Amino acid sequence: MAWDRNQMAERAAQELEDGMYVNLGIGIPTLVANYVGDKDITLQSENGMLGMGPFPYEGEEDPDLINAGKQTITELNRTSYFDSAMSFGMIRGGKIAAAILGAMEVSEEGDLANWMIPGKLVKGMGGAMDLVAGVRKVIVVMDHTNKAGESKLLKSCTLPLTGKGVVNRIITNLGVLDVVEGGLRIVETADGVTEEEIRAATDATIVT
Amino acid sequence: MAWDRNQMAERAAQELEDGMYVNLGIGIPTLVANYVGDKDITLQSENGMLGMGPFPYEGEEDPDLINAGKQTITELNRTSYFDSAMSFGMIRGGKIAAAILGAMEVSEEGDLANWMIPGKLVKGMGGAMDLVAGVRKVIVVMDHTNKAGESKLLKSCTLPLTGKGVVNRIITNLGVLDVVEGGLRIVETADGVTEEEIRAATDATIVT
Amino acid sequence: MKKVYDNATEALDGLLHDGMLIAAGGFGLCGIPELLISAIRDSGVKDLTVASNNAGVDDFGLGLLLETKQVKKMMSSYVGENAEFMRQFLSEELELEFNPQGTLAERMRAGGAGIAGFYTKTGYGTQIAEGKEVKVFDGEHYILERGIFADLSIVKAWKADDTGNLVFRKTARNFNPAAAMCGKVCVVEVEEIVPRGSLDPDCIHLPGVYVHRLIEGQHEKRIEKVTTRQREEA
Amino acid sequence: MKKVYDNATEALDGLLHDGMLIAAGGFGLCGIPELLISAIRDSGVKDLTVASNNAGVDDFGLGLLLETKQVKKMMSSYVGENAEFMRQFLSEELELEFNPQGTLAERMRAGGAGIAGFYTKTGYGTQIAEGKEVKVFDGEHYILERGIFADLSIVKAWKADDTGNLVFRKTARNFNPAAAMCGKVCVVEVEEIVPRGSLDPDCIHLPGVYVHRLIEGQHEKRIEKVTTRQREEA
Repeated sequence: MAWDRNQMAERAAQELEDGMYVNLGIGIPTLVANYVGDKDITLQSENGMLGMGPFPYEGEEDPDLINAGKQTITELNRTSYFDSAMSFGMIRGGKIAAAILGAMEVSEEGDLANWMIPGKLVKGMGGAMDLVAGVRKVIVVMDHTNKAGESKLLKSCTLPLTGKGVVNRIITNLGVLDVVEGGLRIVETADGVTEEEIRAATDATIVT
Repeated sequence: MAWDRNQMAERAAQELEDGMYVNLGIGIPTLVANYVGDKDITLQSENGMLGMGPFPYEGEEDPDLINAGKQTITELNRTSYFDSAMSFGMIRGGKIAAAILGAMEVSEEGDLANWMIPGKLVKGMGGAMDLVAGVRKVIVVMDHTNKAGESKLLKSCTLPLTGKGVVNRIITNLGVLDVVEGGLRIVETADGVTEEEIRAATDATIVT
Repeated sequence: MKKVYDNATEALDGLLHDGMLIAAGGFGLCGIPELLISAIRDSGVKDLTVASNNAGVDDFGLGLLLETKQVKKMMSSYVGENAEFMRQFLSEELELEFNPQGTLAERMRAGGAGIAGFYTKTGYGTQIAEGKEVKVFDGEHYILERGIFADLSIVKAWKADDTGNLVFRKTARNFNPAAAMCGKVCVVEVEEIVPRGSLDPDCIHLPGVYVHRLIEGQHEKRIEKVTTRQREEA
Repeated sequence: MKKVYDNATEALDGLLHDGMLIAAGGFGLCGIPELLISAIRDSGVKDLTVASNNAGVDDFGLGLLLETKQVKKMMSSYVGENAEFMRQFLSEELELEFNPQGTLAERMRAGGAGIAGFYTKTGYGTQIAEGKEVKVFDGEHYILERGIFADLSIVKAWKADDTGNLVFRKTARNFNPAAAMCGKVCVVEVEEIVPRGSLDPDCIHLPGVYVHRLIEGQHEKRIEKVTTRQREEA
């Protein structure tokens, strides 16, 4: 029984500690906000906001208040707004404790690819290159394999990189892996998943 | 009859045009503000203010409101405050139209020295190096000669430089000179002062 | 010195020429200079290079200038949500210089602050770093990025006084201050021009020294993705 | 995560060590972290390097740490108005690294923004440029200046909420935001801690992410040069 999207998000939320300022990427990472519980977490939206609140009630959407995924959001009583230069200043300057991001591929050396598939799909890196270069801890949350059943944890990435040697921890539907000297180390397996199943689904070197 | 301090300031004020943002240094340059008349001039104080007003009335001094010379001042209805990084960003970025500064020495190539006399006097450059490197026009206002009667307009400066090739125009008690190809050019003489008197009091090359 | 103009066309008069570099504020459709963009489209100026985080959507924001093929090159971090942008890029009708979002913001600020170049870790070891100088500081690799010096900045703010002091609102601030700083000339559109002295001088986000021309106008302020939550029943 | 401490001594507990680099906000005696400076003096920590625009006056501000010889080196733009500072420098008791004022502010901001170095025209051709890399961009000479990464930032703001969001007042803002950014740890003193939600989120000058510890206290706020004008008679 691998984890589903919500269980992955719940597991990722365990990475967050009281008092942290955190940036959550689009997709599963966004769900992490639902699982922080009592912890005092401040969410950064890299388009210029700290203290991101939940979606607004219908009819209360404000076109001047969106997150980095362009969704309408709300503010909290701790919220501050600032411009993009300051926003990425705090990201590059290491003031943001952690980023939780999705990925297309991660290599055993912590390389991350998540911004384009040459000739097919071009999203752009947005703020991801700055985030992985700047925040103190980079946590990737993604499915362990792609739709074709191929491992997304590779010996080396095949797609253009977002960052080189930047990923610290990977949370997949099968478990949790850390980037360590020589490859990836299995930290935890999802309920009912064995280390052997993770090894079988992983192209990257697993070290013990 | 050479110009006195106030006449030099009055002459310097003629350099200012409607709509300009201007930085005035300490000493005679500060007096320039008294002679702008109807012109719409906004004064910058490089410690973080645009729209510097006059000194406060007695009893209305505010310790949080000083100019770059540490004097108490007031605000106007156009005033804005900002931090030192932004303040010098606008200076280096060429947003300030002109700086009017005092000097110890100016060379015929537009070099400026006004921040220290080795072994004797150390003031520090403060914001002067940034101003002369960044603003669009640098105007020096100073006496033509020092207390020993020696020219302050030199072939080359003897004191540590504030900026190299940065001065555009020099207003002294004897007249107005521009830094041009090959030396200084006399633009104007003070009332009753002859070009010959200026030449005699000037060590720098005078070109015609 | 009158900074206030009647409308976008007048405010841009004499400033547009083919092949120019324009820096635009805004993020997605939030805080974009929509009136100035429309006036630029109507002017017919072409071969533009536009530095902007993204290009709006197909039929709003900078997407309007892509639709009319007035843009030769974009300097952006993000293409997503604009099908025409991606199509023109993939078919090589449009040049695209990818900039990481923070690098783009910092490059604009740098240009406006007289910083010709700076060293950042962002993008080291990626294709963004190709052809750029790499330097090691304290054992870490940094790449050299250049300041952007634009011919024109187009900016959207919330309020201004007639000296051009600007206030932005919530996340509509985004790239606007940095874009404003890096232009030789900066034209700003606001929702309201207020009397001098009615803005708190401690809360002016961008001082008037950065602003050359100014218009007030009606803004559509379209929302790209409306997301809401259910109201709990009492 | 409690950021609010009872007093300056407690707020600095565990953060001070001999030989450390401290970045201090303030300009002259305006906006200086006077409570933290006194607590640092009382701690007896020594061989400090202090990055600060100037050093206050002989008996107030950073002048207090010069008086006790706790400072080994200053990184400053201005010595004037502090006779003891000039005396210690000229007698070589004190190391002094002159930084143009704007370069100092930008170096602090750069350190806080993950920028290892930047190219500025300021100081080219002067003794400030000695030993620094020179690069030509678009025909102009620029020198390479490095970001400052301090062990500790000491900062004075006007108001804060308990999450550390800061508001400054008038020209007391000066170097405080940049100094706050460049420290591994940033300790702030304010005149008033206000409830969450009472600061306008659009007017927060420095977000709480930059602030690690916070105290409220009474400030002397001495004026260096009182200058006034005559009240016109009615």
